[in-house]
Amino acid sequence: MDKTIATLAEAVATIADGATVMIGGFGGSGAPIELIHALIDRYRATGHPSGLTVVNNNAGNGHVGLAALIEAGMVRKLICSFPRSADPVVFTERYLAGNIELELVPQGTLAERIRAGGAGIPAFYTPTGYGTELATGKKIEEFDGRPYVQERWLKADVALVKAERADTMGNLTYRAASRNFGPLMCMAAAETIVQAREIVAPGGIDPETVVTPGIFVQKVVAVPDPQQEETLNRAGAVH
Amino acid sequence: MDKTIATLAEAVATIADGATVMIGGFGGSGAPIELIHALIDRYRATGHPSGLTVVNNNAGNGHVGLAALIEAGMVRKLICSFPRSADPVVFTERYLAGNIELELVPQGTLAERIRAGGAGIPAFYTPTGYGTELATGKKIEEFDGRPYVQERWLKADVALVKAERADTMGNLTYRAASRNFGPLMCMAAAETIVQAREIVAPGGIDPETVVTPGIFVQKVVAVPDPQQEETLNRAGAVH
Amino acid sequence: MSPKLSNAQIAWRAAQDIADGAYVNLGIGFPEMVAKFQPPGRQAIFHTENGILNFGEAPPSGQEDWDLINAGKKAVTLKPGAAFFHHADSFAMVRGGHLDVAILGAYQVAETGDLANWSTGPKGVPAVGGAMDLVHGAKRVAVITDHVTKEGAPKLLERCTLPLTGVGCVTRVYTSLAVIDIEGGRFVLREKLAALTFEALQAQTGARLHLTGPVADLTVPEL
Amino acid sequence: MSPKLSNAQIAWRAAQDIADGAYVNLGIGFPEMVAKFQPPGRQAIFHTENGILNFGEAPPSGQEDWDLINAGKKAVTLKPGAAFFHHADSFAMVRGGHLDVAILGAYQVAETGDLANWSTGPKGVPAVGGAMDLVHGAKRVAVITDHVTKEGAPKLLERCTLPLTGVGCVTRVYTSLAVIDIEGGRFVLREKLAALTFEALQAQTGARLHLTGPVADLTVPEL
Repeated sequence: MDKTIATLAEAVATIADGATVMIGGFGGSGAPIELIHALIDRYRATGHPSGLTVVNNNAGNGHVGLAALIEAGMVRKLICSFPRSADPVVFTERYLAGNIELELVPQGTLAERIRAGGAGIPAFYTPTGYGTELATGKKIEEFDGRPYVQERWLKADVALVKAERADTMGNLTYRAASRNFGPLMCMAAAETIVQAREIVAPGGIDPETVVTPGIFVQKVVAVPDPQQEETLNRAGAVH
Repeated sequence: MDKTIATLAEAVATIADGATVMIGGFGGSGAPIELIHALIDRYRATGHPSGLTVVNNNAGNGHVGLAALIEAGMVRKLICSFPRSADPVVFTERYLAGNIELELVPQGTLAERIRAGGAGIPAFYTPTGYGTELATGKKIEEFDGRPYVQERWLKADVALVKAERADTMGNLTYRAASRNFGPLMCMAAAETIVQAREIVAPGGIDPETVVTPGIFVQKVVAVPDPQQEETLNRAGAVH
Repeated sequence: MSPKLSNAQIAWRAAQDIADGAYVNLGIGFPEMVAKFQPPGRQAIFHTENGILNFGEAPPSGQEDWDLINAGKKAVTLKPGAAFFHHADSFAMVRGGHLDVAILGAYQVAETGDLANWSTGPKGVPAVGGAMDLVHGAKRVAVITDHVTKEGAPKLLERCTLPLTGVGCVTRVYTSLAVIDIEGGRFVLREKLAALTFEALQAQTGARLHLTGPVADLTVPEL
Repeated sequence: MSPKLSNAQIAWRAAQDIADGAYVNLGIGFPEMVAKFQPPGRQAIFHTENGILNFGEAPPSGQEDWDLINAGKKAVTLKPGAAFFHHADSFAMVRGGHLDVAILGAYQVAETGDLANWSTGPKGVPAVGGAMDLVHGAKRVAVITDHVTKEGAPKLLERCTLPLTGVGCVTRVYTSLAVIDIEGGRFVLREKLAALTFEALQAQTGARLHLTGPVADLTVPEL
């Protein structure tokens, strides 16, 4: 029972064309830059995977990470809450040209749909979006005299998540606010691939402080000195 | 912003007749014995609160804690998943005599209903209970060809929860499996009252290891050497 | 030009209504300014959607930790007693009624409490973020805004004409001219600049202003 | 008296089908015994509804920590790599399809996969616990049981007569006489005790046993 994968390339080697891929992070905080770049490198070498549906809070920034994934032409559809950033040109151009599909979801609904996918809850009701165009066509039901919108779970084939520390059984901790969508996406994907700053033996994480239990994680790969999207963009990096 | 309350008596002084009270714990693990006993003591002295609806996984064991609360005649209705224990005589006698109402809820549905109450989700769908007598009268809806049961959120006026460490702002950690329903009940109650083995100043809990953020907690009271239901019952204790 | 409050002064006024110990979410952009004006002796606990309670001011330039940002993706710091949590727990706080106050910007507010603050129409890339969640659940949802648009058109209306963020959600509006409550589908005037007549205020408001008691002077410090 | 497996032997047989690294929930009571018979070289990770992954055996008497118990409220220990979590996360693991195997006891199992294991009828105090959740979500839901009741009545039936725990949820049954899969609404016999004829087994079964291939001998060690 050792979920450690030796290389980033190996970790992302089996993601298939057309897969739905959840990518952790809120802007650059928690963005698994190295896993994304390994996926882009594979696409450049092999032409796969293509036609991805990506779930992320945002739509990338600059020319690294998610933005680079879109720029490489690998993404067919994006499910996100806020496709704007300091430098959103990659997504914006493709979206306005009709070359990428966008499903816009309120942020809390996006988080809850992902959790529902992980928790076996096919649908739930939320006040969010009621009476707005984002609820168009959705089922409405009243509870205690107040109307709510029915939302469906969101699941993925793969999740790419950045953690701080992992043990070889896949138990995870995160760092500061980079936690954000990570624990939810780990739950909602058939295969969760984690890059961690450090991989330790079982027992190396206090059971009280585990944030994501290993049952939600399939692969862990060590990235001891991970890059930060914000820092890369300030340096004008392009992947 | 100091949520510390000096005494157990003061902590439970405002719980009203007819209140819905969530009580943390799974059997004796996490049972807030001292808070429950303080509530019983208040009832014996004042006749209040009475007519409570209690939400707990179980129905008490022996003659301490929840069992003693029921034995004192304070509980009108119990919402739980498993009203059996090593010594369930207190609940059993009252139930069979028709003196206490029981709403039996599958354990995972109970947990999810409480979380939903805390998260502002008025209803959700679960496969649990479909086709069984516990789904009688409940709304059924099909998703992706499979039938699911609609379940409603569960909220409370008060939650009584046992934590390991609290800071004065109400941030909490738990001890081992005594965590169980605690974090959920903290979310779902209008007023959450916590007994903690130790109360520390803000900064005394690493922000990475907070299990229940203080926003979900209204009162904390120190109980440095809490009693364990299991140990009390093995000693034949009666409150 | 008639007198009006600066953004800082609007933020200051809104800050005066935040109680000690309140849990508060400030929308990204202009509302973030409210945090600067907490009255002495009061400490609010600020929540950000991306999973922090009790964050503090921005760190000095060059000392940013880009894992420690707010919903506007600006670097922040922590205060003692902070907590991290994931996005579902964060929006449980929002939707579940645990925040005392959410203070948001607005394109338009209707007398019904409807708010439009996320989209100016079908052109460009739509983006909603947490706006539609934040308008639900907080015990008080307040708006801070200029009383009129840059073009002088009223932002307080009978009905919003821009895409809605939420229906019947706003309870108080702090503008550059007045403080107005929304009660029973009506704008109720609470405070206005002393130099401004009721008629002049009404003329800049797209729905009827109601009075249910005395109107106080809206007084703020120079900032 | 005809030969049959002991409870320990049924548990042993069920344990042979648990892969190395599998996440497993064992129902309280008899199913807990399965943990004792993990084949050498394989390590399953056991889940308990009350919020532990990777717990181990009971501690020596007198060394119990009553905050560290399993769903049956028995004291347990931790293995390296354990994790604690709250009840909603615990049942997210159950309902969300994250467990590889759940092994449960049964009063009755139907050829449709329906299971009855929580109530013997309306008398007494009803109690369900996590049974109704556990039958959903695990990739494989297996039952271990005597083939017949103490009175000799069949427990494998066309339709359950006792209150259901779940509909169409069981995929394999390990009994004191046989190993039977549930496929397409039919009992398919995989293994039976060598000393037992098909006809004798069918006579103790309340629904038709199907064959889709060779039937292996059900062989277990003395335990």
